[in-house]
Amino acid sequence: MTATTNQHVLLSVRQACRTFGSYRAVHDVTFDLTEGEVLGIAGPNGAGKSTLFNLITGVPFNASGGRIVYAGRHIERLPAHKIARLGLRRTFQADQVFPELTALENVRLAAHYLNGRRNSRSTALQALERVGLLHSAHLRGGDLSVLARKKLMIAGALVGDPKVLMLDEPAGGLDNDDQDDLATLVETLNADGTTFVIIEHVLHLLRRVANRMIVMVAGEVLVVGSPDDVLSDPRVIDAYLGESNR
Amino acid sequence: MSADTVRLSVTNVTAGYGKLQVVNGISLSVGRGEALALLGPNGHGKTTLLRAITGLGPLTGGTVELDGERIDRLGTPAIVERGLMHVPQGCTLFPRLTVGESLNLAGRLKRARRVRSANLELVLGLFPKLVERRGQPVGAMSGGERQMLAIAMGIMANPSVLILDEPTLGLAPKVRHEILRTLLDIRATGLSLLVADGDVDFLFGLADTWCVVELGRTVGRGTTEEKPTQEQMMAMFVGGAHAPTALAAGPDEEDGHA
Amino acid sequence: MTKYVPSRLIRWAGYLAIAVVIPYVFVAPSSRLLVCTALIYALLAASWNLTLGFGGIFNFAHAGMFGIGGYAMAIATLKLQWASIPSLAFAVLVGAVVGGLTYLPVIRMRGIYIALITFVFVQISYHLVLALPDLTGGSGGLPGVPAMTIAGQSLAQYGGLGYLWMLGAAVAVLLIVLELIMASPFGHSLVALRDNEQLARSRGVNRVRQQFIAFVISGAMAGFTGAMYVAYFRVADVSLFGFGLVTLGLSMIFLGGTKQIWGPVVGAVVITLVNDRLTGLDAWSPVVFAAGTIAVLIFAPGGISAALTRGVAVLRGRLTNSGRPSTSSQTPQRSVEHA
Amino acid sequence: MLDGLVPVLVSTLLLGSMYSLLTAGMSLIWSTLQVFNYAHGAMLIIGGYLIWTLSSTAGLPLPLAVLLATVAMAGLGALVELVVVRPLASRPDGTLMVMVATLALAGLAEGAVQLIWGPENKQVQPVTTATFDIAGVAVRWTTVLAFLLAVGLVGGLMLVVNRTEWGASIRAVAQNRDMAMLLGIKPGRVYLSVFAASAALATVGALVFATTTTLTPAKGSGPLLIAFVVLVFGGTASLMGTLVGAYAIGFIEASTSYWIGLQWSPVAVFVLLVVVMLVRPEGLVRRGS
Repeated sequence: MTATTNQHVLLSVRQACRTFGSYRAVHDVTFDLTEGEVLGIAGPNGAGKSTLFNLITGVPFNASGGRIVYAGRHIERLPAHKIARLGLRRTFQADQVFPELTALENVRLAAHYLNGRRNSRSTALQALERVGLLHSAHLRGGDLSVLARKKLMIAGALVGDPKVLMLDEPAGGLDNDDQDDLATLVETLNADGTTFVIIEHVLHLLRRVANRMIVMVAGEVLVVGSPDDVLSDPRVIDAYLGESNR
Repeated sequence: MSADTVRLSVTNVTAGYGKLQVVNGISLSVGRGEALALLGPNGHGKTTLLRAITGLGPLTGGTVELDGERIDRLGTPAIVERGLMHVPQGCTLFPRLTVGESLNLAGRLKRARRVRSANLELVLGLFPKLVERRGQPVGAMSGGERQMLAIAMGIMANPSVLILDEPTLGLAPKVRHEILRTLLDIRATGLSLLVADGDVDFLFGLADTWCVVELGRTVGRGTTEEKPTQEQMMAMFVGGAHAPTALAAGPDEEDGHA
Repeated sequence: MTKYVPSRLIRWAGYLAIAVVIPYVFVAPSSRLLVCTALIYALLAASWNLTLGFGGIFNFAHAGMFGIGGYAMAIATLKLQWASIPSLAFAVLVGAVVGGLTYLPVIRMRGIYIALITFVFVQISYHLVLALPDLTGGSGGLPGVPAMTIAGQSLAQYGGLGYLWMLGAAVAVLLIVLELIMASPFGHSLVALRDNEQLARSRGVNRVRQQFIAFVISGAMAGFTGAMYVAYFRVADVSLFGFGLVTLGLSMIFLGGTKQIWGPVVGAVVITLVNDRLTGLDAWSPVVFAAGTIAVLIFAPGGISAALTRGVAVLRGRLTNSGRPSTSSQTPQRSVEHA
Repeated sequence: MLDGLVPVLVSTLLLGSMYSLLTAGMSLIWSTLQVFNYAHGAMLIIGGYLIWTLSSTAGLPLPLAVLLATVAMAGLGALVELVVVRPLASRPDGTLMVMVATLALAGLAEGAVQLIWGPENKQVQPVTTATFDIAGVAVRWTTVLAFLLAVGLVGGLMLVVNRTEWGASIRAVAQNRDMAMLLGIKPGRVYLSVFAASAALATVGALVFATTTTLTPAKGSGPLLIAFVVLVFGGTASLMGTLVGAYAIGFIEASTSYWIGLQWSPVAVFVLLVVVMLVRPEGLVRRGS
């Protein structure tokens, strides 16, 4: 993890916001993502973390305001499939796969539409191998274990070497061993050059893999810093536990 | 607590969706006028458990008793009619009904009908905001107001046990305080509460006993007098970090359907 | 899906073999009429399933594209005096264009609204046909469509032997084409959009583009089918856009089952045979037919093909005796109350 | 051109009233269950034949015949919900299944009507053939009656849905089923009552329909399509939209038949419908905030 040595900014989010009617789910969020780093995002339920992912990746909606620049390109108005094709990819909460397609078909679909039709099969096999699912290539998505489905979701986002992977609660619903397994995968992919943004409630996982952390509360960024600093910050403990438990 | 004061008793309940077993054998009980806090990280089965108890979600095993009567085979309307009410997480209520209509509707249960006007007076006293909002559609209200209305509707159903799932989600601290005070007032009337929430202050201010759910099992429990340490609490909320100690404390591990 | 390539080739050879054998099995004119009818409906139902079953789009307009294809055939042969093959190609083209046009109002809609809009589309076609009698013959329709001829040979000769050949081959080819589509990334993208649109979009799938293509393809197939129908029965009239045809097609699809490509073909054959038996019952026949359809929907979700695949899976499990524990041991005590 | 205005408006009044009665029940089912009942037109035809039997064959006075038919049809509507809709609605693909099943039901009803009443045309004799005069145009009193029935019944239904506890529980089930069940409302009962009410309204619509045109077993598709068009035009969510949409369609139909030609009126209506769908697809199906 050598994030800070390379200061190239991959993704720059400026005053991003998203409103639903009168409700502001995300309000004026600003941050930079540096090439090679692992940025963790934490915060209590309803803090707007997933909404932030949504508005950056355009699924299912774009930002209502603010600017988002990825690899030198404004993406705040681009449709989701174009953002993904640029190499900014995401996963979703829980373990979402296409249940009726095999693992290989799941990933090959992504390879075909994200990376071009040429060699989509070998690209897909490569992605499956990177997450360690090659042996399950011919199993239906719906028949895989929870961990395998989570890895399959990552493999789908991983085709053709994207620059940024955004993982939404990758450890949710996993037991300790599976969480370790997943953290190792993130570390390996990061060492290979993939930049990560990870929303996670399992803070010890973030402590392990993240170089930097953002804690969001009520749609805004509360604290930014190293995981250890952030997790011992009284404001963060307040946000999670309330004031009297400091 | 002695057996005759137990209102809600949940024994070895399992629940899940399809192949995914989310709740793996949880037991708990709530006594008359007691408040039980349900803690634990997100996605570990709290909401699934609560929905299974009131029949909103599938229950795959175990028993649920209310005042000694099995209710785990009943449908939701019948369960509520027997006095177990549930305010679900992030409930949008009825966006195109007015506040007044919603409250009125909540009081139409047989058990609530005869005390409807008294309860209406009670909730409007507890939440004065709702008085001025009575003619407005629920969809136009703020999150906090909607949460107040949800709790008020729970009270209007005149339950003996009230389940609240994340009642403070997305609310400002001041509003949380108001809701806490109100719930304490209601508790004083003898209502039993089963509450899952992310705000420990709130929960410990409200409850007598707590219970931590992780990976669909209870991994720790105690009374609010013997408050867990901050370290332990962080573990409850964010899961896993301090799991060895927490898991070891699990008193009722039934290896269900792993 | 793509693992057993040899078995796929064997299956395709099987389809073609059945198509080749059919003309020799069914020799009597009445049975040939029945088989040709069944094959035309098989084309209709199997191609409809592309958008309805695999795409998960509540597309009721397929019957309308079928009717328009039929009228295109009749107009091309009767009014324009075109030969069979160019007319058929014209009908396919018209079907494809109409399929694309039909998708336009659907673009911004989801789910049930599509069922309404596409159903209304069929009715617009019905009324347009009545409103343009110079072109369409109005309520009298366009009778006297010439029999299809290929290389100077009329398909109607020898009790419709040529039609039997052509339709059998068409069904076999359609099944193979549909299999190829559904094994391709394009087919997977339709399934992906149906099962999880957000995930699909984040995997680079452009919903509007893919579904538009699906409508164009299914419109072309429907146009072909309608043209064959008109060329076989030698008349195009407004019953092509009737209520009954929509119901009939949907019944075939759901009786056969939407999960398998060949499901609707089975449904079409069964329903054509049943309908034939019911014709002696006069007014009772729609009653029995509709009641049967409703019973199938209620009691046999997934249709014949699901029952068959389940049966085969059970048999296979018995034979290999893999000792897999039954997953249905955890019968829920109480499922979510729905009523 | 203006000289046609009065007959067009009178015609609009009749058509709009008929259409609003046809559509109100459909709209009620749609807003509660989020499905379209493709058998709605067939229900209307059965209702019409029942009225015909009770009045023309059994010799009952027309109002009594309509009343009895309405009650019987409410029962039939409830039966449809219980037997056909309920087993399918809770499935994952329930909406599609219910629609296909009701489509099949329409076919069943058509066959059944033919078996019971035969294929010949039937017409219900109107209560009165008396007319009065507006600007030289003879207007039937039955048109006024149809208008009063439509406004009275659809308006009454609006009042019931918006003001009574039963109406509130219908809206509650439609907006949030889980929460409705938590308030002790049984969705099954609500659906049953909605289907019964829908069939009852269709029967009154059938009275207007069967006195203005003839009944044949296959005539159900016409009213069904009109109901679809009105739903899209007026917005599917509200009965008020249904009422407005019904008279708007009535006007378009009356004016195109008068000024352009009878065979063009359905085309005009449908073409306008497509245009509206292209321009404001969500606008027309949007619920009131």
